[in-house]
Amino acid sequence: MNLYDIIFYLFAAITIVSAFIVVNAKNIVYAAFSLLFTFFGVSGLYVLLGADFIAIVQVMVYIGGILVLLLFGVMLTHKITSVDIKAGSVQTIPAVIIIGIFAALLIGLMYSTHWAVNPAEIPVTTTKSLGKTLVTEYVLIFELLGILLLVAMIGAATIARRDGDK
Amino acid sequence: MKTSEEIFNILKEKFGEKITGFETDLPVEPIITVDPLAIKDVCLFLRDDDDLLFDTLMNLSGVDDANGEKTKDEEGYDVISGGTLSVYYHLDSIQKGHKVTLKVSVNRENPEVESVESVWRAADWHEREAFDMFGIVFLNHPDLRRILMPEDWDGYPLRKDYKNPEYYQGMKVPY
Amino acid sequence: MYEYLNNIVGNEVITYFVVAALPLFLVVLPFALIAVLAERKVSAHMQDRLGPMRVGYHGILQTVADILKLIQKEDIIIPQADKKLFNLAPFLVFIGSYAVFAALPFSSKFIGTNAEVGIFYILAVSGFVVAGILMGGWASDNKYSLLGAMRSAAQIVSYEIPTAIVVLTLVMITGTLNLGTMSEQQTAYFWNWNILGGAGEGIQQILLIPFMVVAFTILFISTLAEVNRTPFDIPEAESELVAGFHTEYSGMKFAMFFLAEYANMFAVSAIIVSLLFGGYQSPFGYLGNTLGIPALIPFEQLFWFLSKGVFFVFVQMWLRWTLPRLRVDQLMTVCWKYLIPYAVFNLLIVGIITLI
Amino acid sequence: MDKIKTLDVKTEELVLNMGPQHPSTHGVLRLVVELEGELIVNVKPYIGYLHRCFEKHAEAMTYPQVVPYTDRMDYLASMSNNLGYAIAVEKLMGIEVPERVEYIRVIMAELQRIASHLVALGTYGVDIGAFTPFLYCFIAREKILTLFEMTCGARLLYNYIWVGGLSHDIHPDFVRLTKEFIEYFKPKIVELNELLSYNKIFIERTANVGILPLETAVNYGVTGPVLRASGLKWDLRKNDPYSIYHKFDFEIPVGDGRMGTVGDSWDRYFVRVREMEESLKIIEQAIDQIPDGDVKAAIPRRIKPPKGTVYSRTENPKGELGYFIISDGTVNPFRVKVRAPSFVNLSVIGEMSKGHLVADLIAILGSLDIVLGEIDR
Repeated sequence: MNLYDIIFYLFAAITIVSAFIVVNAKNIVYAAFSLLFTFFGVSGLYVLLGADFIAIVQVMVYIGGILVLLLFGVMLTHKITSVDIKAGSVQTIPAVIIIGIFAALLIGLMYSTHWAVNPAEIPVTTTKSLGKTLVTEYVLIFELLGILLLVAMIGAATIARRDGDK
Repeated sequence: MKTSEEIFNILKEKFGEKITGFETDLPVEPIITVDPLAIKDVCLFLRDDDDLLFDTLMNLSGVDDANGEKTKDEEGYDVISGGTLSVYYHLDSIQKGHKVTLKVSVNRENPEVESVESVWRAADWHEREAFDMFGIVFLNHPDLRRILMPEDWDGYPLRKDYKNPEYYQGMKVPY
Repeated sequence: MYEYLNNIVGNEVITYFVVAALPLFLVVLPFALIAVLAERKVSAHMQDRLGPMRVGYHGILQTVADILKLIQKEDIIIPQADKKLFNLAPFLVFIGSYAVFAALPFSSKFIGTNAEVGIFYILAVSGFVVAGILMGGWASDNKYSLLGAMRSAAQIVSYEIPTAIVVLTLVMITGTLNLGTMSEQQTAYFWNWNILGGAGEGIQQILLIPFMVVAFTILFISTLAEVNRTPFDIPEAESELVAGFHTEYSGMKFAMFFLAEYANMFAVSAIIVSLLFGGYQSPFGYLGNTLGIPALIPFEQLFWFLSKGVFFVFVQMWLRWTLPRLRVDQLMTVCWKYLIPYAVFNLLIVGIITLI
Repeated sequence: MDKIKTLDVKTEELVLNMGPQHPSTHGVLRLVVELEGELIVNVKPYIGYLHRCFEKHAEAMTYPQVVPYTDRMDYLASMSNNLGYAIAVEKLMGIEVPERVEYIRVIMAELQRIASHLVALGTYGVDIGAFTPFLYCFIAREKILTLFEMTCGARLLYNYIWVGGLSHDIHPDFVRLTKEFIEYFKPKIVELNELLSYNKIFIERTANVGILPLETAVNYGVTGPVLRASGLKWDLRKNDPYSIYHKFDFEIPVGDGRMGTVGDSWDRYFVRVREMEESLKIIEQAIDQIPDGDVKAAIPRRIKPPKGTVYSRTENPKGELGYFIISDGTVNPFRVKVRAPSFVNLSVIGEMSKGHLVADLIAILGSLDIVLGEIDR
């Protein structure tokens, strides 16, 4: 067991435990904050896989952006306007069935795949090649995504606008 | 610029019986006494008339005249029954530069005065204070609550026969 | 540096822990100690007074006394507070600000992690600070705290955008996300600093200067806002929100927030220094080179890095004691209507210049 | 679009309770603020936390004994409170005070006006987030307090201006030190303007914030710098002269809407700055002309005004301070009602702050310059 293993298990534990809390927490704010640790754990795993850029993007977008947005939403409704939002489990049986199928699929996949085992190596940065690929090979998709985001932003601004501001 | 006497004459002409008197024997300022239920109309006229234009209410003060029958209760405190409470209005005209003092007197048991809050908003807090301290009820005041004392306080502290409470909400008042 | 420490300690895991803890004990804690005192003294002298004078000569031990007091203080948790989150929040905030130090190039021989995505990493981990602030504000069960936390989070998230755009501009010029490499490129002598066009040559360097000054202005303003300092200290505007998100905190937990604030101040100054002011490079060449003692150079670099950083911290304090505070909508206006468009425009022009 | 509207979630208003212990309510004022988001829907001030029954006390005291109580109303302008009361009682009794007394009273009142405005401006800076001007203002104020201390031994509550005169004569050095203060203070006003008044952020925060239209101001009975900032040249020192103010040459600064609209917070702030300059002018004129003489009028030992009422008003730093005194011919006043300027000025806050942000509420409240001691009495 070397350092990488320790760190891997640490991050894996963080991810799984916090994900479990996300699903099970009665208090929705707890769920939101646990999501923070899930994201963090996942990004740690990315680092271990040598995907440093993806890891940072994970932290930046999910923790810095999406999670904060989520927290804003939850807090504003939950505390300020004193609306009680509780997360509970409904429809347990269908959920169990679906999860069971999904788990069986994953486990089956795990066993049927032939894993190529490589010795652990110091990861090489991916940023440069990633950037290059984005603006050469996938430039069309990149642009389309940009337009999509722009449209979404304009749409959001229109909806958020008050009637009186027109 | 008009003297109090001229203003009194104008008011007397306009309102007749509602203007109950003119006290000039006092050393500094003459006072026009008005019927408590007509005070709002009088003030409205004073504010809007082109010759008078009393645009601000400088001061409004409640007074316990303590002119009723004084007796002592068993603990030696004064108890006043009958007599009047008064409200003094000091009006000022910024545009014309003249001043006048109005006074209304109401009987102590049922002190009701028409509110002038709708004439000058300045009266709002002054009337609340007079209500708080003397228990003078200002009719048609939009928000007549105690202002300086706690909302659940008993009695009207500035009345001359006010008796210091021994307890406030079950707590001993320490004096 | 790892190899060197690894040789001494002999164990990889312990080495990592030592390396991780070094900035805390070598930089963050002493810096916080000095900065708190400096802030009090700077403010005092700007305001025609003396400041703390009792503890030690001219009060230099005042912060030590303060910290002792804070450690002893009762840890008050109001009964309505959400205890778990309330306790967790200061740590999260502190981790967020402390993690930044891992990627700061203190000297050519002393960088916590010489990660290729250094500057991007710094921008990312500050997300933890936001989450921590929201957590603290929410858990305090206090409207002022919550409002402060909301404002703070909104402010940090908004101002990350101009910061990121300016950083992108510089990444474009230097061609790297690595702060160590970036510093290395701005070799000794100040005319090689990025604020003066970088280590490039000829017309390109001169053309870049005005845009670099704009970039610096935007970066300075937006980082100032990110660390919630006056004139952007709206989240803890004491005249409106008492103390914002840390109103209910006391004792050590308050000290954590406090420490995080000062750590943050230095961190953003260090970012500005690394990006634009030559990082750890000396402005006038190295004494080690002149004297022929190469071993001296890393220490000189550490000195220059720290003094440049401290200079910008001083500027932050100076601003704090001079300027009034903006209002929350004006703050957002500054960010969205001025800084971001200018930053994007700046990015565009710099892009064109680098292509020439 | 219609569909979006039907999806609108009904949001409740947030009720924020500011005070009675809050850093910028300038004392123990409680404001219950109803917010929609951060916009103010309604502000309700709750006062009375500092109620000390001044009016009830006064009824149990003799006329001279009331003076120390007046100190404690507007504790930032005790001299002016003393002056107002002394003038009211003198009016009731028809006493003329010696000219020397009048001069000293005017100098004291104007020094007090500067001191009071310095606190107002300094704390206003703190409200807006600038801490340094506050300390600069307080350094200057300390110098005035030292002058007062030299005169009457107290730094805050003076009990100096008595009915029919003064408690002591001025110190022999007073004239010289006051002149020194004037020379010291003139550049300080310029410094304050450079540091705070013309600061872009400060202007952004205060201009066009909390506009008080003149009509509303008059209707609410607002007085003092707050009224003048709304554009009305109304100063009792000129419009209803008392003491010897008619002898001095000074301007009445009014709000001119230079940075925004007439009657905004910046105007209220700046009217005070300019009033300090005018006060300096008055002191400069008065300080050289103090005649010799006694500092007490020839009044009976037992002050016993005749039966009657008087309403006397003076221009306090905060506005019109009125004393309504009813005498029943005994040594005790029958009724003393104080028309406190801050009491009236505060009542307008709800009107002014509607539709503004919480941060603006602080700016508006600060620009009113209230003192709770006077509001609650």
